[in-house]
Amino acid sequence: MTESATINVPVAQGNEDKYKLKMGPQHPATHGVLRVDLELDGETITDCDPKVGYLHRGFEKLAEHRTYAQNLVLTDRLDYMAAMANNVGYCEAVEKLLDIQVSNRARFLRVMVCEMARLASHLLWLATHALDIGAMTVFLYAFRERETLMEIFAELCGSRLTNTYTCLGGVRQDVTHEIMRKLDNFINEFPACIEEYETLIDTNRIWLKRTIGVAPVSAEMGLDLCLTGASLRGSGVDYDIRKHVPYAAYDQIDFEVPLGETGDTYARYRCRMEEMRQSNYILRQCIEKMPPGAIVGEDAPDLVMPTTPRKKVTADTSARQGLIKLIEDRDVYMEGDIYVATEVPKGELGFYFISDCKGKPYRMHIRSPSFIHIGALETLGKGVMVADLIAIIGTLDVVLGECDR
Amino acid sequence: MKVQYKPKRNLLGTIFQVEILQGMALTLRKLFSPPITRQYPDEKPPMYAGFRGQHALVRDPVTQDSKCIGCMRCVTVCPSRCIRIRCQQDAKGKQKVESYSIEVLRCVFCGFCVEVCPVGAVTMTELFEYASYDRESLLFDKETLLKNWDRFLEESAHDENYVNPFWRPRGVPEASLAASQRMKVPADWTIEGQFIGTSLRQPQQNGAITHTEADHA
Amino acid sequence: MESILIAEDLRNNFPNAIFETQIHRGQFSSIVAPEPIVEMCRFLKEDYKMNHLNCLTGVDNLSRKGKHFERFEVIYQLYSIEYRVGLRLKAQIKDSEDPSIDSITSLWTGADWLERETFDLLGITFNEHPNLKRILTPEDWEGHPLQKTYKLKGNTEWNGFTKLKEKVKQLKQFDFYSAQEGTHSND
Amino acid sequence: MQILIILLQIAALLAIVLLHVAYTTYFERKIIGHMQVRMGPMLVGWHGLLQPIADGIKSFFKEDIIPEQADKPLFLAAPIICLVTMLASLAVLPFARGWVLADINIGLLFLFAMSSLASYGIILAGWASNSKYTFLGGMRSMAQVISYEIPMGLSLVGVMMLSGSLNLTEIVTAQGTSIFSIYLFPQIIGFFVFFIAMLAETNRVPFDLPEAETELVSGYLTEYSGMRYAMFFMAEYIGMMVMASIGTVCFLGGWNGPFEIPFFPPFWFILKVYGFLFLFIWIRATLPRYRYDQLMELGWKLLIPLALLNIFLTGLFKVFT
Repeated sequence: MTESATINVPVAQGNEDKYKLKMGPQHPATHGVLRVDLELDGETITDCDPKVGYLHRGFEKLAEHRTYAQNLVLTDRLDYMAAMANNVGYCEAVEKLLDIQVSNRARFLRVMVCEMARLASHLLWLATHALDIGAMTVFLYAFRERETLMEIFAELCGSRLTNTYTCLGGVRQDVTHEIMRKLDNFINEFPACIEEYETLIDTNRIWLKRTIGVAPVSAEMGLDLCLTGASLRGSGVDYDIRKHVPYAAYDQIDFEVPLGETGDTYARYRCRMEEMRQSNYILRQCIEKMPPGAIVGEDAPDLVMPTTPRKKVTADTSARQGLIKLIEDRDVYMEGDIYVATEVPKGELGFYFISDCKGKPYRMHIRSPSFIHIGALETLGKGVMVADLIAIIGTLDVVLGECDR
Repeated sequence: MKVQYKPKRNLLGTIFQVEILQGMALTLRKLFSPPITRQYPDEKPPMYAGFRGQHALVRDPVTQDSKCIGCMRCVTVCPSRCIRIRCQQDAKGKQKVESYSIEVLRCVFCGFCVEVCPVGAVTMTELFEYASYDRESLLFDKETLLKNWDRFLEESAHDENYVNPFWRPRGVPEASLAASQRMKVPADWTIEGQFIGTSLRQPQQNGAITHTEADHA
Repeated sequence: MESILIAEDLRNNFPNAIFETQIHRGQFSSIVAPEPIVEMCRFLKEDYKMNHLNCLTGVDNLSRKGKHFERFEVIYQLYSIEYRVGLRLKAQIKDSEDPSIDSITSLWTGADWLERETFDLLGITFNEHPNLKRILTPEDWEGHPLQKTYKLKGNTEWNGFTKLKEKVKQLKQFDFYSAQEGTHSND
Repeated sequence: MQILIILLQIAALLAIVLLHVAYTTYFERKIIGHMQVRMGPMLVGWHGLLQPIADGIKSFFKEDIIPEQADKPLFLAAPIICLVTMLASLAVLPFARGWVLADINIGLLFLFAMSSLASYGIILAGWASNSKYTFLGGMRSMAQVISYEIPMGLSLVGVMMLSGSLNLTEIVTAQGTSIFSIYLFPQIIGFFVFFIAMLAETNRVPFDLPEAETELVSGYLTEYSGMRYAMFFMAEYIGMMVMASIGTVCFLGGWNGPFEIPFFPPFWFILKVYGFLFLFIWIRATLPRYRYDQLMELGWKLLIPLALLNIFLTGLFKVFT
């Protein structure tokens, strides 16, 4: 596994020449509060030990004391670059656990926000990855487009970053014509913007030198390290949960999964760039295929209120209270456990739930892609140079909020 | 789908640094394009109805007091448990809200309280500039929350008929709304006027987005 | 290929180690004994190409009732990318001073951190793990937070936080304004 | 009396150069800003025109923090070494005919000496701060200077051979016989090598490894603050100007232009220097950063052979004409 070294710089024998460097937790390139304990021989890393936990907020413990509906707000704070995708992932998991139906319109809306979140996250990844390698103009160009997406989010659900957009059984707000017009403008302009980023870095000889052959991951090695998302697809493994286990409305939408071949930093970069183009194409289909209907499933129980509603329900108060009756009729919180994964921009975000017939999860485990990707850093970071380590952290696309939970 | 790489540069491209010159041409072109910066304190960002900003209690135009009835739904639903309400029953047995406070520093701005409020009493306004140097001033009591509402009406384009999309969610059938939620809202908030995909829509209908061709990536 | 067939084959190969196979919402899970877990995972990985480890985590079954449930449970969610099927193994670990199970880092390098996390939060030891240290909580943290017996409220602070507070106290005594003029005061 | 005049000249030169430095930073921020579709400084003065003054005042009055474990004398001396050597190299630059403080015969050599001396300041800063990041930055700087001094010197050998002099004024005068009265075209390979080496010498993108922000936080500057930080900063920008001036003098015909500008002879010289500075900034806005070993590779495997080839070709040219 340690043959990932790209440069064969002779390493001095013995430990007296080693130089210990603690990179982070406050460092411009560690994307948050990651600390990497390095052992250097000159500029070559001989030992790499990532340390996480600086942002640990105990979400899994918190979730055991809040209802399913309330826990939604925790997922916003996982991967704050793409909170929408986390919301969708969480709701898909809980809906599967509690067997709640989602309306078709809500499913399309979920795909739409998921892909917008993917674009937002990939744009931020591109921005910081390029900045880490020194191309700082790409950073601002990418943020220009991200800002448009953020404003669409703000108009859609009232918040830019911590969206809390979905709810169990659907979504909380419908789109308006204005929002869709803005989104349409955006997706018409976006391919030209990708061209712009690619003009700056895609064939640039310095960029190629910095990315080609850096941290190559073969398909076996990627699976061995449990990588997911574009980091795995860059090695040519066709694993995309949107295709494997279609959730939301992905089964009604046509798209392709970009696969790399060499599995190096450049292949992963190319994969994500292609994914952005595919996301754009999915968004266009969402605009074209958006079905009419309510945004919440018809038989979706109103689980927002954590306490059981008052027993006395008269038939003529309102139709909404018919739904409350449903909770009493049917055992919503069946006992059982479930693992549901969704494809968030960073990789596979899985939720493992155990329900024990109560309104609160007995156990919620979050399988966060960033956590596992940082774990892979230990293997990938050995034998490369300091500057490459920065590129590797960038290419694995990690966010510490999700890693530490 | 295999990812396609761009063709490798040739010898001429290497000598004349073509790809670097292309990049530099792009940056030079951008030098003369208008900047997209929003000079923030002078130019305010656009705000939309339903933005989850500063909290407020709606001042009832009739009684000049809060609409809150003390049903405790917002207290129960709050995931960060930052709302406190104290109620008292007066002589006639009617419930009266004595105090209502929101600890903003604990708030996660999910908007659940606004969503579950049966009378539309609590809301999150479009104001976002209320940073403070101390914690005390960010513990909003009832008076402050009512004042926040006045400030919101003053500083935004809305009048007393403001409808927060969380009070009356967009895209929900009228029939499934409680009576108090049936407010007068723009046409595309209702299920009849909602956005429908362009392929499903009748071509003569107005407000439709026209597509010349789909960009098949 | 279906999960149920794989689960049956697993039962045939490890007849004594499989207690029960459950299905919930279309997902299969086998409740298994902890001892042969590495062999079972290797069997699934090699014979059924379940080469993707979705998830590895632990559960504290203290207040959960079930026929075969022991105090702790380690969940292995495996997925075969080629056949597109998944299977969940739930290894039951008896309550003891030092609950332990064999590590599967020999099969997946990526399980390293997942096992460390499970150890950190639930206190389940993984035998033959190369580097079993705390990962999310500080190294001198007491207790394992995801155990159901973990106290939510306590009277003491974490050692590191106490030290930090002392440091803040010390720094507060330093008068920055008079220090600029060259005098140190310790009021 | 003569000393007084020289002192006045020095003072005038310093004032002009330092003002230029201040406004180079302003233009850098403005140009990069607009290239990145933002605005750059806008608040201090009209369109931020007073920003460099404000920055200068701010850094002058900031607290000068010295790390406890630092080697104090060296830590204090390092920025001064940088700044003084850079300022000293201004003495031999001819801004126009006769507009030069010291018209010495070894002008070019003097410039080399001074610019390589300046890197000692960086190395000492990296070492004396007693911090790991600064140390790595210092080491990188050392390697970079050693590898790029050589192609830089070699690239100018062609110019020396053509002009037959090391005196900068004479180099400019000698260019009158060349195409468009500049050495750019006969020395195009030399210019290419010189340009890249110039970027590397001044630690600019894509060779800004010693202060690579995303890798080494701020490289050798990490522990510096206040006025000492500003001194490094000034040294870097004066270094850019000196390098731009060498390029102007050796390859672009110095103060000679298409026509004479009366009353202000250095017009063309300054215009060319501005052109170089714009190029510096423009490149910074466009390119990513090389890795440390790739930088070495470029220097030793590409630039030095190219420079030697250039000398060889120039020699052939000299022999056959």
